[in-house]
Formats: sequence, structure tokens, C-alpha cells
Amino acid sequence: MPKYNAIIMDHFQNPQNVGEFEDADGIGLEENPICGDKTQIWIRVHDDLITDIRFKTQGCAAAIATSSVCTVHAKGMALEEAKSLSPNDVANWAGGLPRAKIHCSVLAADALRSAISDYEKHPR
Amino acid sequence: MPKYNAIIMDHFQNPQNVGEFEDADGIGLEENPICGDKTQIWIRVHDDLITDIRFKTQGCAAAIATSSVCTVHAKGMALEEAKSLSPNDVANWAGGLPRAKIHCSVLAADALRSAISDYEKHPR
Amino acid sequence: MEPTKFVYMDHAATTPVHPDALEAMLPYFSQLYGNPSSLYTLAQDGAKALDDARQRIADVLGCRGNEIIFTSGGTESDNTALRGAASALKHTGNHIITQTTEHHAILHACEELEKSGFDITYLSPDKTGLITPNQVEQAITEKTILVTIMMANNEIGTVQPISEIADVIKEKSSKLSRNIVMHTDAVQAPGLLDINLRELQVDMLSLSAHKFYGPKGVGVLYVRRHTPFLPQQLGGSQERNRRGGTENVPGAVGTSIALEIASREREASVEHCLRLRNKLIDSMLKIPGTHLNGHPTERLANNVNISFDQVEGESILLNLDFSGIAASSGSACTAASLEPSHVLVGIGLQAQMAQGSLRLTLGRGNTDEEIDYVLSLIPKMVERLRSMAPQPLP
Amino acid sequence: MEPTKFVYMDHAATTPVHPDALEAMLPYFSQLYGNPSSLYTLAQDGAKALDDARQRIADVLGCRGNEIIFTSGGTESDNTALRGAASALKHTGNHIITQTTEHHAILHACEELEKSGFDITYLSPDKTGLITPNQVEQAITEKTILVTIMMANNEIGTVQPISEIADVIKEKSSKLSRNIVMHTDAVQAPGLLDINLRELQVDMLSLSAHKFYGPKGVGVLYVRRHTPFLPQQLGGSQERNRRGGTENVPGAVGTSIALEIASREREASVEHCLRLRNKLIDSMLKIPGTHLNGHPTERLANNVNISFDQVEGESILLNLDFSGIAASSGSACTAASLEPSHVLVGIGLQAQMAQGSLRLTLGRGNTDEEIDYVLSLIPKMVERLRSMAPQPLP
Ligand SMILES: Cc1ncc(COP(=O)(O)O)c(C=O)c1O
Ligand SMILES: Cc1ncc(COP(=O)(O)O)c(C=O)c1O
Repeated sequence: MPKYNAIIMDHFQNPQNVGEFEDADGIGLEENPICGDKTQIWIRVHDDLITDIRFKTQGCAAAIATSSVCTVHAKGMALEEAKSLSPNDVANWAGGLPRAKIHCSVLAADALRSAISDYEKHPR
Repeated sequence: MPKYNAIIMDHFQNPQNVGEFEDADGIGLEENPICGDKTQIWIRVHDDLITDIRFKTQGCAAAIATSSVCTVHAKGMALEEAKSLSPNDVANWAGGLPRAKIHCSVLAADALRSAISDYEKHPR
Repeated sequence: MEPTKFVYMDHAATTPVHPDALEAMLPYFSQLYGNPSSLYTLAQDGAKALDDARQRIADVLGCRGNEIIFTSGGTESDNTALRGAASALKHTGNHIITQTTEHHAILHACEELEKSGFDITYLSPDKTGLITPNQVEQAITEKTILVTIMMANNEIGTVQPISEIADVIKEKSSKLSRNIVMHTDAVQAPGLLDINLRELQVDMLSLSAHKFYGPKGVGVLYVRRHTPFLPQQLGGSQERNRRGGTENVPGAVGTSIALEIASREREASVEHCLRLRNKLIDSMLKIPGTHLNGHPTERLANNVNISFDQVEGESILLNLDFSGIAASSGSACTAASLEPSHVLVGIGLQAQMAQGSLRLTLGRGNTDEEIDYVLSLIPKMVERLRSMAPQPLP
Repeated sequence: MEPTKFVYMDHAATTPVHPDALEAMLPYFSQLYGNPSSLYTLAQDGAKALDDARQRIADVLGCRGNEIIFTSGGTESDNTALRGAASALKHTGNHIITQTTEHHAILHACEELEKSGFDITYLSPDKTGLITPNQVEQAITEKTILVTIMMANNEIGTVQPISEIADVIKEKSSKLSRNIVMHTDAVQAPGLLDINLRELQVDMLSLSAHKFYGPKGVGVLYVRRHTPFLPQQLGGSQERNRRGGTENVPGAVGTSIALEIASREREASVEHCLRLRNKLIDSMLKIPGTHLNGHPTERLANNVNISFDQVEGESILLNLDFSGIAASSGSACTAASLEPSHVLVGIGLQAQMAQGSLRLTLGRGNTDEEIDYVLSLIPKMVERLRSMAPQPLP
């Protein structure tokens, strides 16, 4: 079984920014078709910055923890920068993932990107 | 490994009738071509009875013990009866042999038979 | 957040060695250590211990000592049974029947046999995990040489009508006057189901010691007299030339003692587990969005397998672990592979439901207090995880 | 006539588990019993113990942890090495090279491979049991895929020039730009010979724990990275998918501790055994009609193998046992088969001389007093047995 590091375990037990905004500026939902994990991200945008962020995730510890880590780092980030985040960035913030769990870090980065593109398509 | 019974162990440790007669009435030597065991039997005959008997055996515990057992039973036996002894008879006197050792009991019966036929061919 | 208690509910994965079994093993490590193939007294003591262990197992199972082969575990027993019978019978046919929900030790061995020219029929059980004797009978062709159906499933606990299946095969076998060997993986059975080889018409049967409070790394393969079988592990003439290799004497001794205890305590243990199991199932099914996997009644007395909507198995397992509770899941995320449990998929669960499964398997040591403790935690955990899940798309 | 003393001189057959190894194993039977494939803390403790054991072994052997596969013994390691490499390389060739004096775990596996289309060359060692790198080189054809030569012989103790043989193969292999896998059965080596896989150019190597004061039923198979290899025991994804089956955690732990001790104490132990061995050999060769089997110097420090004219091995073994001495023989009468030792026959002994062989294999626990005791008894036993033997025909 994968052995998680302390960052992952901490974010799994105490995930940050869980929830949703009724009045989000952008919403993105991504699902892993193989293992069925899902992550949804809500963002608030001001002056091309992500001013606030929330997530919900259904999935394993790695999926939940990387979502939490991702939101913590994305808060306050410029949209341009956030758009180009890779799963690798997320995995690195999380202190690294067991090999079998690398695919879990894809969800958060993808959901964030799709929330931004949702915002860009329909700026509220 | 074969487990020997008490009769075999006793005859192996204290074999009876070991030795030879310089003036034997009949001598028989048998060798197992596969495992190389050898038994030689010397008999003294009087009035168609085996009055005395000696053996020498090079071989495993079963070969030595069945030779000893065979000589003990053959002493005093009529030639006719002794001639028809089967390896089975010897094995039975010995209280039974481990399956892998059945072939060892052949030597004593065969050597006895060949000693008798030696006597009958060249009565001294 | 160190666990304050420890509650073990994963007895289908493995069990602790029973103290009596361990005690019986101890002299054979450093004192009576002789190689049973040797001649001298020390070695004969080992050989005798091995013989006695073999006979003890035969007595429990209702067979002869020389029908018992010691192996290194359930996996070797399963692999060996299939390869041993298939290679012995390959001149008479190449068809093998099994089911999709067998353990990987069976399925992967079947796939390998497929590569070397055997035809495998994988029967599909119904949604409770059961297959019927009739299904097996229908699948038999004039090339069938081997049928392998497990006695009880390790994930969902479904107990197959193995005795009826075996009877059908023996009937067919004699009608066709062909040898069709019947094997059963009974790894999950000891201590929960009765195994009586005088009545049960199987030709081969696999056991794994660590599933019944024996040591890890020891298995048993029963091979009925006259069953076509070619040895698979080749070396010395141990195990009557059917498995080479210096025998694991302490392992065999521990296995035999553990099996004897499992058999002796079976009825009490079944009664105990059944009561706790039903309490668990009844309470957990009261949580909304839960589903029992496997058969409602034809299931092992110690097996609970439940799926929770919108929850992923690993997450619940980790939460349980934080509270000192050891359990298992059919979730892909708990496996080295990315696939969810082939058993849950095999009984028709959507991948999604397989992901949310939780297996609790009880042992004779579990108590009412432990059940209450688990039941006090699970609803909250499920609720919390669900509150973190995105809403299902409308 | 119960033995008054007990003198164990059959360390090539098996050894007692070292007390430190046993102690290290104990917690994993009934306390830290979790299945290493599970998720929870208890199981992770087992998984960690297994990883640590693997790394400990890798450190001793000079390789990586992930090149170590735990098996159920030397026999499984040998069978698996041969089948694993042969099946992975069968599309590139079908020729395998070995020697006539290998252990049956190698020879019987080779015979089985022969039946499925492989060609085996059985090299004949010289009368001391040695084969030369040149012999191996000459035997290589453009179809050769695998060479297996043991590091040291279990009966006569002859130590092969395995490093030179491996070098020759690697050279040939790159000259032909073909993969020729080199395996060595090193079961008799630990504690007596240095094994350093950074220098030794073998691709696979087999060990058996009970030969170096580890537990019975545990083996090690080293498979160098990138070596063509197909798994043989199929089931779960244990051992990085190279051997299915719940891991024998206590066994692996005990094996690693025993190997570490064997390696640490090797030099002292070799010096000790060598002195006692030479004393035994020198004194026994003074008995008329005795012959040393194997090589005078290229032999394991603990191995004595002597043939006595006109004496059968089992008889001398039983006599030794009556005096509390445990030893072994290449006599057919001590084997389940009727054939005398294939090793002794393989180095050209007449069946007769093979029958009369006695093997004494020493361990670090043997003392000068024990040697003197044995030497005080053997001449008398031999004399008595000879006096009971018929004279050789003129
Ligand atoms: C039904 C079943 N068969 C076979 C096995 C394999 O047993 P082992 O892991 O002891 O080799 C297991 C357990 O893992 C099992 O539950
Ligand atoms: C050289 C050699 N190879 C292989 C083996 C087989 O080992 P095991 O009996 O532990 O399976 C042995 C010992 O029996 C041996 O001496």
C-alpha cells in the first residue's frame, strides 16, 4: 500500500478550503474515468487574481489532500500563472506522492484550470 | 528416511552368526547390482538339515539385519524348506521393512539358496 | 492522533498466529531443527513432527495423511493444483471451467494456462456472487478436464454450493467416462465452514495457514488418491515426490495445530461471528445510500461488505485506521492496480459502487464493544466524506 | 544406548535458527501480524519489516532491495530462476548450459524444460568436481540463453570459479550481442564464501535461509535489474508483481538477520571450520582404504567427504547416530531412490565407492573436542563393518 507523507496526511485529515461558493466567478469539475475520483473547484476572481477558492473532492486520501494543497497555493495567484499549473507542481507542493497515486494530483490542477476557463468564458 | 523397527535395529547392532567356516559344506554369495550390497553365507549340513550357518554382509542396516535374522531362523532348518524361503519370509521374521528397503531382504534368502545349491552340486 | 484502541476486523486478509500454534512451533526452529530427509535421530524427530502434523490435518479434513501436500501458501496451492492437474490431463482435453470472481491465484494461473493452449470458461455468478451447479454442468464439454470453483469468496463472503457442484461433476465425469478433476479454493473456509472430504466430492482443495491463525508462508494442498497430478516444484523427493524442497517443519506443525483449533471451535466461532456480523450489517444498512454486497444468507459468518454512495474506500479505511480500526476495501485506490475489485465488478457493481466498498471480516476475538465502537464512528465518517464530495450531476 | 553427547556435523543439510534471528521473528507471528498488502498501521508495520529485511539482504549481497525476491526456499528459487529466464527468452533461443553435479532443484527443472523443447548441455566436471570457464565458453552456441552453475557443491564442497565463468559469459554475451542469463545456486555459500554482487557478474542467484541459520521455508532469489524474467508464482501483486502470495514476514525478517550474522562472522567462521576440517581430513585419510571426494583445496571450509572401501554409508551413519553424531552419506541406501549420489557418480566414482561415502559438514559451533570424539570412533566403526564384509572376489 502507498505510504503517504506528513503533508498529505495533514491535508487529508484537515483539508483547507472545503466547500463551495454560491456566487463563484468560475466553477470547474473533473472526474477520473478510471478510478471515479471527482474534484470540483469554485473560484472568486478580482483583477485577474484568484481572491478566494473552495473545493469538494470525492476520492482517496491523495485526491482529497492534493485538492486541499492546490487550493492553498492557488489562493492569491494570478490567473495566468494558475492556468499553467501542472499536476507535477501540485504533487511537489504536496511533498511528493507514491508512484501509484501520481494520477490523483492531475484532478486538482485540471479542475482549477477548468474553473478559470469557465470564468473566462462567462465572466460574471 | 526409512524408520527401522526394533528387531532390525537389534540385529543391526548385534548381528548373530557373523563369520565364516573354513570347512563349509556350501557357500553362497549374492550381490545387488544396483546398490552394491553383498551377502555371503556359509552352511554346514548334516542329514539334510542346516546344522550351522555364518554370514558376512556389506551393506546397509537392513541388509545386515535381515542376513542375521535369516541365519537365526535357518539354523536347524531342513534343506528343502530353506531352499523355498522367500525374501518375504525373511522380511516377516524381521518384523517388516520400510518400503524402500524391501529389496535388501532379497539378498539373504538368495545367498542361502545359492549356498544350498553349492552344497548340492559339490557335496563335501 | 495515535489510536487509543485497536480493533482488528480484517480476518479475511490474515490472522495472528494462535498462541498454542506458535508454542508448538517453537522447538523446531533452534532445537529440533534436523532436516527430515536425514537419517539420524534429530532429523527423525523432525520427520515425525511433520508426519504427525500431516495426520492431524488429514484427521480434521477427513482424508489420508498421504493426500496432504505442504506448500508455501494458498497461492502456491492454487497454482499447483491447476498446473498439476492440467499438465497431467492435457492429452485428454484442454478445457477448464472457473468463475470470474475467483482469487487472482486462480485467475492468473488460468490466464497463463490459456497462453499455453488451454481453453478457459469463466462463469459469471449472479449479482449475489452465486453460481449454480447447472451453470457448471452446462459449461462442461467433451474436452473439459478441470473445474475450479472456490468454496467461499474472500471479498464478499458468498458461499458456493460446492458439494452440489462437485456431485454434478462426478456424475458427468462418470457418464462421459472421462476424468474431470474438481478443485476448490477453500482458503477462506477453515473455522467458518465444515470441510469433510469423506463427503465432499472434490479431488483437490487449497488452504492457507495464515487465514486460520496459522503461520504465514504455509499452505496445504489436498490431492485425493489417484487424482491425475504432476508435481510443480521439482527438487528432492520430499512430500512423496510431489513437492521438492526442505520441509518447513515448524510451519507445518503450527498449521496443523491452528487447523485443529479452528475446527474444534468452529461452531462456537460461527455463532459468535454471525451475531456480531448481523448487528453490523443491520446497523450499517440504516445509513442512507448503503448496499450490502454478496449474498444475504449464503455468506461467511464473519463477512460484511457494504458499499457507500459517494464515498471512496481508501478514505474511509484511513479514517478507520486513525481510530485504530483495521479493515479493507475493494477500492482501486487501495490496490496496486488502478482497477476496482474484480469481484465486485464480477457481480455487476458499477465501478463507482465498487470504489465505495468497505469490508469488515470478523474473528473470534471481536467483541460487542468493538462492534459498537465501529458503529459509533462509521456514520459520522461517511457523512463527513459525503459532505466533501461534489454533488452528483443532475 | 541413548546418545550421551550430541554432535551435529550436517550443516550442509540444515542449521538451527540463530537465536537472534528467531528473536527478531517472534513479534511478527502473533503481534505485528498484519498483511503487508493492507492499508492500516498494523499492516504497514509488517510491510516496513519486510522492506527492511529486503534491504538488509541487499546490503549484505551488494545489490538493490528491489532485486531481491523472497521465495519459499532454495528449490523454489532455483526452479523459478530457470523457468523465469527460460520462458522470458524462449523466443531468442532454447539452449541452456549446466553441469551434471548440480542440485536436483536445478537438474529436475532442466529435465522438465527439456520436455518442453529446450536443449540442455550437461557439462561434466573433472574428478575433483571442477568445471572450467573454458568448458562453459566452448558449450555456448548461438541459441544459448541461460547458464546455471552452482557456486559450491552441497555434497563434495567443490567451489566453482564462478566469477570467471560469469565474466566469460558476459563477454560472449556482448560479443554475440545476445542476452545470456547467468544463474548461480549459491545455497551452500553464505557464511563460507563472499558474495558481492557488485563484482560478481551473475544475473540471478539462489539462497535458502535454513542453510545459514535462518528459518526453513524461506528462500531468496536475486534477479539483477533488466534481467529477462517472467514470474512463476501467480496471484496478488506482492514482490513487485514477481511472486504472488501473502508474504512470510517473520520468515523474511529471520532470514535477513541470519544472513547478516553469517556475513559478519564469515571470516572467523571459515578460519575455525578450516582448521577442524583439515584435522578431520588428515586423520581420516590415515585409515587404510579411504579417499577424499572433491577438490583438495577448492572446497568449502566446512566440508569433509570421504569414501571408505568395503563400507556402506547408511551403516556408518547409524553407528554414528548411536554415538550421537549427525552426519550424511551419498549412499543410495540413505536416499529414497536406489541410485547412489549423482554428484559422486558425476565426478567419476564407481557406484561402490559412492556407497561408502561419509559427509561431515561443520558449523561455527563445532569444537576440537567434538572432532576428537568423532575421530576416536570412526576408525573402530569402519574396522568392525569391514570385518563383517565378504572378501572382495579375487
Ligand atoms: C480465496 C483466496 N485464495 C487464495 C489466497 C492466497 O493465499 P496466500 O496469500 O496465503 O498465498 C487468498 C488470500 O490471499 C484467498 O483469500
Ligand atoms: C546446493 C543446493 N541447492 C538447492 C537446495 C534446495 O534448498 P531447499 O531444500 O531449502 O529448497 C539445496 C539444499 O537442499 C542445496 O544444497
